[in-house]
Amino acid sequence: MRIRVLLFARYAELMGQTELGIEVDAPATVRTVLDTLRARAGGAQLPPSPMVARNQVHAQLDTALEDGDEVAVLPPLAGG
Amino acid sequence: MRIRVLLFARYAELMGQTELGIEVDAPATVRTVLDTLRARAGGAQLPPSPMVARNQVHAQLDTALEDGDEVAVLPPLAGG
Amino acid sequence: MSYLKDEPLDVRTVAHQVVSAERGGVVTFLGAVRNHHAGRAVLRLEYSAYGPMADAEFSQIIAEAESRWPAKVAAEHRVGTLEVGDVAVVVVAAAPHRDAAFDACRYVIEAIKRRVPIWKREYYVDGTVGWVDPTASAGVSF
Amino acid sequence: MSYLKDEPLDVRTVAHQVVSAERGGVVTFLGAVRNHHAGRAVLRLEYSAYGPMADAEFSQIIAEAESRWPAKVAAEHRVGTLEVGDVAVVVVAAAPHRDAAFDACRYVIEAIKRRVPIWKREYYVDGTVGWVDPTASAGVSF
Repeated sequence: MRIRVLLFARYAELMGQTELGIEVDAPATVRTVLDTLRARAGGAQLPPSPMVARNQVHAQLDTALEDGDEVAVLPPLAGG
Repeated sequence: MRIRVLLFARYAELMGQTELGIEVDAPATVRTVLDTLRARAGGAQLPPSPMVARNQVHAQLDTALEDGDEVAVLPPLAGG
Repeated sequence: MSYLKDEPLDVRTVAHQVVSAERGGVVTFLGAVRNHHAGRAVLRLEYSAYGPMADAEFSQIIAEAESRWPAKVAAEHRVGTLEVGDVAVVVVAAAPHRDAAFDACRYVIEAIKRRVPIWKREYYVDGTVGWVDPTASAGVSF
Repeated sequence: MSYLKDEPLDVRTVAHQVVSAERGGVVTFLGAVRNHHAGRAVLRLEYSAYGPMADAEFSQIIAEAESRWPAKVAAEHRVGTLEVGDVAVVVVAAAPHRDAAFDACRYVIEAIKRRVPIWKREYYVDGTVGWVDPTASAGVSF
């Protein structure tokens, strides 16, 4: 299934891009996406358990995904 | 000894004045001043233990007074 | 200089006394005249104060807050006649971090209410007039 | 309408969204860019955000505060380039009584920091650049 991945701030720098589409086999979780990213250039520097969101809502590593989902990998928040 | 008494807000209304000079015998406390006020017109309506200040500092009923002191009788505070 | 003002308070003037490039967290408390109190519709009110003691208490309270937290605090209280919506009190606390700013601001407004000799006379829409009395069950004495 | 603004924040505009004649207690938190962080002198900084999620979180956080306290809350966060002293975030909570205003304001700023996807890149006077990272012991990642 197809997942839209968003990268921000330091993680976008590490991987040299802010957005990418990836294909993962069902059933997939957020962890599946992160494992896929870690195999890409720069992805090895992602932390073991980054903050993540699925479809703009905070999620966990074991949150299940559906085809067409948007997964965002969020560096440590620094708003406020 | 001579004490300058200040009355405010509702207490000034009760007694019909905002300031008066009274004579009390030494040794005197704030309580002595209040007892003197209670004998004056309107003074009977003062509460048993009003908030008081001696020389612009919060005081107690048994705070000792000296000649020339200023005693203020403070209705319930309502600032802020 | 007095903490009591007989003209409209300006929050920015108060804030400028304490804000700086080192103090990035700024907490402001602003108390405005409400349109209801003790079940009555309020038309306007009058604040009076024991001026010299009020200033001494303000100064003492702010010194206490500044010694307890790494914060700078400024405050002003209006006296005289106020209409509904007018600002009666402003407290601004600025600190390098927000916790100290929140704690110092709250400390100061609580202490103002408890210790500063200020009184409030309310004029109601029904024509009655009362002295606000937080110690009375009705909240007001006539 | 977004909670994110790429131009200077105006506290009064935010306050006007929540202040009313029934709500006499108004607590404002204002976070400004400090001139130092992590032991370095800060020149300027850039806030970036995951816009749609940030707006959804802001909206959710404010709804939580308004359901928990009898308060109305408004907030804005700046994005883009900010200089030292510029206001990065404003939270205003208005309530009939001050306790609810203080509690709601503090709840919202704490939740913003914990949950809203916003990032801060700092440009230091010494020429270095870092990502602010509250989870790192140094407070910054390069």
